Amino acid sequence: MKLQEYQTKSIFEERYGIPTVEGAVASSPEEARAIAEKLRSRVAIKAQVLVGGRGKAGGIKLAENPDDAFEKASAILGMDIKGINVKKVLVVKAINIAQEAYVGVVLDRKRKCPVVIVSGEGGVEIEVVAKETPEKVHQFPINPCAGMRPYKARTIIGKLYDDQNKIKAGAKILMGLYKAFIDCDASLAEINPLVVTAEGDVLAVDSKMVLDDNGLFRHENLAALRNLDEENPAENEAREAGLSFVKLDGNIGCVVNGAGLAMATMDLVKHFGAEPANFLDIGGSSNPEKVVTALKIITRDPNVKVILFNIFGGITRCDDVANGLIKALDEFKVDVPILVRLTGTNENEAREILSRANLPMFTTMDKVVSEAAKLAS
Amino acid sequence: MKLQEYQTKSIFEERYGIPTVEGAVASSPEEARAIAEKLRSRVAIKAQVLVGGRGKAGGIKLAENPDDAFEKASAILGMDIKGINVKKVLVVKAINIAQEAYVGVVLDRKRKCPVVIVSGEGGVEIEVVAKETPEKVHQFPINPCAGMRPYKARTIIGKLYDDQNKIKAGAKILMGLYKAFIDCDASLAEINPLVVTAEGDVLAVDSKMVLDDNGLFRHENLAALRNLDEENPAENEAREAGLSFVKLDGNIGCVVNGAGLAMATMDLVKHFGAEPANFLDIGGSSNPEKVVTALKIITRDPNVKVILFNIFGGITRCDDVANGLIKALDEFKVDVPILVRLTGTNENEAREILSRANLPMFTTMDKVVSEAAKLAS
Amino acid sequence: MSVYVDENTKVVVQGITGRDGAFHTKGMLDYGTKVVAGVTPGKKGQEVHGVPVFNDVATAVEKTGANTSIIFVPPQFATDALYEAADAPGMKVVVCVTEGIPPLDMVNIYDFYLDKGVRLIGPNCPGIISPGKSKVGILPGNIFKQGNIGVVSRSGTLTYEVVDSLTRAGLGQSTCIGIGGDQIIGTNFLDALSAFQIDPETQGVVLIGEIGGTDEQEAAKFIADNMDKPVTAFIAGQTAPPGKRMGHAGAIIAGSEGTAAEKIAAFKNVGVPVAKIPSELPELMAKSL
Amino acid sequence: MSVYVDENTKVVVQGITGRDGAFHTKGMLDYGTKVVAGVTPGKKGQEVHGVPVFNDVATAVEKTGANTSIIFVPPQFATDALYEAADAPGMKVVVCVTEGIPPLDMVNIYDFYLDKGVRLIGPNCPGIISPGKSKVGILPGNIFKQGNIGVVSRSGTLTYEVVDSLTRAGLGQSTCIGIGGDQIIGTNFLDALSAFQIDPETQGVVLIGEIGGTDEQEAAKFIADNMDKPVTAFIAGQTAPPGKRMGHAGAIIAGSEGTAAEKIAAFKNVGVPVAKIPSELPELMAKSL
Repeated sequence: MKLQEYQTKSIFEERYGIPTVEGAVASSPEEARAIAEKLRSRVAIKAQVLVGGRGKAGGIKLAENPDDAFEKASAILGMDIKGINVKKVLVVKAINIAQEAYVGVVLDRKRKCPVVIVSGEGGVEIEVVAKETPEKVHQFPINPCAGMRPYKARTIIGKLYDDQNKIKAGAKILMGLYKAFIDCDASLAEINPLVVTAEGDVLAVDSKMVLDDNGLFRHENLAALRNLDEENPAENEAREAGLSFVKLDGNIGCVVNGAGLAMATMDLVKHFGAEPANFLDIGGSSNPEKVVTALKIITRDPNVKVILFNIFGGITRCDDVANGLIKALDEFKVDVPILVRLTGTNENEAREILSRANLPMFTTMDKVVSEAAKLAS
Repeated sequence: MKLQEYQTKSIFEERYGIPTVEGAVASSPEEARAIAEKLRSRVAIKAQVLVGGRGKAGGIKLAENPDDAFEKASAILGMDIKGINVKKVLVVKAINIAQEAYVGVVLDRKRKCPVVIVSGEGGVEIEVVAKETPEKVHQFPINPCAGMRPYKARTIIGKLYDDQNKIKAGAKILMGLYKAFIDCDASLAEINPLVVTAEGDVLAVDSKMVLDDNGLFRHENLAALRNLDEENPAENEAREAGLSFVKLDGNIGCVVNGAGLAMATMDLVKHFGAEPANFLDIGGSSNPEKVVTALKIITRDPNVKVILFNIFGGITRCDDVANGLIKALDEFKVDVPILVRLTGTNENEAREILSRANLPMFTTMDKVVSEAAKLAS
Repeated sequence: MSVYVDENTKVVVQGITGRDGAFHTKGMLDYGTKVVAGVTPGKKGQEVHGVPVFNDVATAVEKTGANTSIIFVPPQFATDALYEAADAPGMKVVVCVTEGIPPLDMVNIYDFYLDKGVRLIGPNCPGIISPGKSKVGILPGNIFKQGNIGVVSRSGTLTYEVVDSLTRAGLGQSTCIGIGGDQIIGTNFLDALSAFQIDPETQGVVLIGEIGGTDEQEAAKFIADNMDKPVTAFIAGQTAPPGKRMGHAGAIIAGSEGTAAEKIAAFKNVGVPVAKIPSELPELMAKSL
Repeated sequence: MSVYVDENTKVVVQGITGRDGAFHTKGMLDYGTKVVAGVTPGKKGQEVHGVPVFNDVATAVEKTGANTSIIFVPPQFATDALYEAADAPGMKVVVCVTEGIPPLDMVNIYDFYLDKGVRLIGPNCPGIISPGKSKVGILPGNIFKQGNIGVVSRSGTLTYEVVDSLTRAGLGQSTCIGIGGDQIIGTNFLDALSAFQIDPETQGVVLIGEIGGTDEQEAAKFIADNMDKPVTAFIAGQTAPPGKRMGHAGAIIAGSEGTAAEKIAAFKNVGVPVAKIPSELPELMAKSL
């Protein structure tokens, strides 16, 4: 789950003592003007959206005075950035940047520990720096039991600065950032850019945190920060029902159990010359209600011409899926053909249940997908 | 540094959620009566002293009502328990004990990790239980990185109780106790007895914590709880000067650098038929002021007939010690003979410095100690 | 022989009294697995499908000689269950089926297991089966057949799909390991491949990967450097749009790394045949043997 | 040969700009120890007795090839310095002189060192010397003489006392190790004894113990089971009153364990002669050789 910049900024500042740029969030031009008045300074107005590249899209503007802040906020609020409507702006003091750097903490699946990434190239996408000038990106795996020790923070920040005061200030920020990463069960905690101002202060100018969904159950206060209005409503609904759903542009609705099989099913759809309308993993331990929700979401997509079920039972029981399918058909009308391939745990019970619905049944993945591709073309 | 029961009780209860017996501390019989009135119950009046065996010494009494609490508190306050004058009593509700157990956390120097000790024999000294019935004492080393996991706490407390609710309650208490041990840099955190009441509640009835002196620098609030009035004033003064001092009953004052050499010096004093007046380690990195304080403390003891210096310089510089000795002799008069053996780092400078004081100088430990023994007899 | 589990495997089921735990205990018993104990705190003395339930793993192991655990407890309690399993004296293998464990917990747990010398499979995995000997997991036993192909996969149901087609093609399996799709897992491709390489019963290996991470690229290098048994592969997610999360935490395309194309190229570069669609795998495998 | 430090030892001094750090750097240089670097954060570019100062240990090691560290920083910063030392690639031995480190920090540090494979001596110890080759510590070099006696001791100054008498009696030393008197220490009697047992230069060992703990009892058992070189011992604190703290955290008598009488009995039981007073040791040792 991604947090908005203003949310991360306040977590970093208030809970982890990371100095950030003074400012506040606004939902209207009037609020933006009021904040600018309070700051008594030139300000930067920054669109609060969860997609990258907002700067290039015109989502960040400088304002000279409160009236200008009103104007610029008016221009940004309501703007569309990569399909997201801007509803909030962050209004912060404009600062004099002397030096920009990157500092982030991620989890490394290979080394199986948190890794700190720093680069003297800040303010740009770190992936681009890593690709074009890998020698400018430094990685430091952190021993999880020892944690972020002061010497380690100083050594890491020493890659960015020579001046001892800046190293001290930067190390303190890194220790806070690492603590935030661990405390919040984050999968990414990032400051980009970490700025040295003309006055010599070290500040987090943009703060970003992505929380791991698996950790949210123990962070109620963080889970409550979810930015629902920026998410696809269907994807929200799916997540709440315990489904993993991604909307795509094709016309074959897919209901599959397991992420790997779901991806392989999409691959097979393309292999047979068609396009999937979605990725949908009903997960393990599926109960009939999940299937009902899945069908509701898929049938709402007007592009969908055919729906295919590809279920290989393991922890998912085929009879649960069959019961869900029957229940859905009882609850609402489905106008497109439904092709079903069910095999594995409780397969026979499922065939029994489905026999009354008179749906076309298939035994192999190749057959159900090729038939669906035929129907959709 | 030992904490008083009432201090530990409030730390356990307020910071670590460990249920204890309701009550408060009193410094006068009036206060004890007021607490008893508030508790509306029979109460136990418990002397607050840092020595063991206060129960046997009459330092714990039951009181039937507030007036009785006044009487009993009057009897206990001012009482002498193993040389300690009782200045405070803890007044708590009297409870109906169904079962008593022991649970403690200590640091194990051999296994190099915290170890939880539990026993179904509570309310008595665990050392005695361990000696007489070792099979009744269970030890569980704790992996410091994993910490006290719930399963571990349940497994440990499962040695005490069969009932699932009691195991749950006890496991929660143990998790709190372990956290207190770690957070406070304790060398011992102990509940004895851990009680199951007649009503089925699990409670800490006596709480004890010993803090490691090396950890105190990062626990200002805990360091402030030191119970100075129960400590030997000379030992306090020594500690504040950075000396390690223990008062003993003999007549040879010893000034030594290093605990091992200090103990060996005492052994040698006895070997030559005399008795040391003290253990005193002036420590490493000694500055002259430490030596001045050391002499002040030793000369205050009227039993002392002779003072011997046994210094083998390493990190301690002999010249520092010599300077301190000269400074002390300048500041105050010492009526007893001072025998000096100095060797090691900056030994020659020290001899130079001491030459003007005309003190008897020795080259070996055997000689200085045997001479001191002779003078003291 | 076979890998990690065999006829000497004695299983304790953590979370045996839950819906999934009880259901798959029956599945394992029906398959012939020696399920000797179950654990649910506070349920000591109960029985589930005839299997005695204990309050804790240490006692279950002590009383029954279990050497392998399978974990079905919900994610909030799974971290604790994982520690408990590895801490029981005599434990050799732990299979964690639970999905949704915070990855930072797994970081510490991974080190704990290394320290204890206990083999962890998963989490978020379907388990492991040595057909005809022992099934420790939720895999549908009927699709497996004893034989000489080792199967290792990041996926669950896609594995069944592949195994089903192998069995239909007459290619039985020595051991099939679902390593799970999470970011931090106990047993990875390299562990499984080196185990298959030294297992006398295994003659060839099918590897099923997916987008995200670089585990497959490392597997390709390992195969080139250390294996003489034939390996064939399939990679799921060839058509996944970049940046879209596809269910597994592992199935994220991070920057330029982790695409199916890269992984397929890595295998082909070292002479490992890669199937275009899952149903091609049996023929590719048969040809390599 | 010799144990842990020798002519190939290259030392970095952590806390070199402090009073003690600077003083003992000179002492080590005067003795002939190869002190190649110092570390104090923020003092890069300075020199102390001609030794260049760096901001961090990793850089100091990288630039100078140091393989051994000695730590003089105050206890509030010593925990960090200990982690930093072991984390520097190429570090082999770390000597921690600092007194007053919280023992719970040492619990985690001990595991960190095990993990990294770095030998820790101390904390709260006088260091180590292989006479004529290298001194890494605060021991007064002039009392030592190269020879064939290994010395291991929990004490500091008492060690000097004993070594001085050994040297006067013509018994030179291969290596002398002050393991420190704290509760949790890196190198204990067993480590040192097994190193002396395999060191060709060492012909006999003097062990200096004290009250508290059971390290001496374990050493006695180890000697009986694993050593054929002669060992003689002295135990300080024979007259210490029970329960009184005698300076070292380790020097506490805990219940019935850890008395000098027990320790002396443990040694005598396995045929290790124990000196009544320190000055007896040289003769006892000479007789055993």
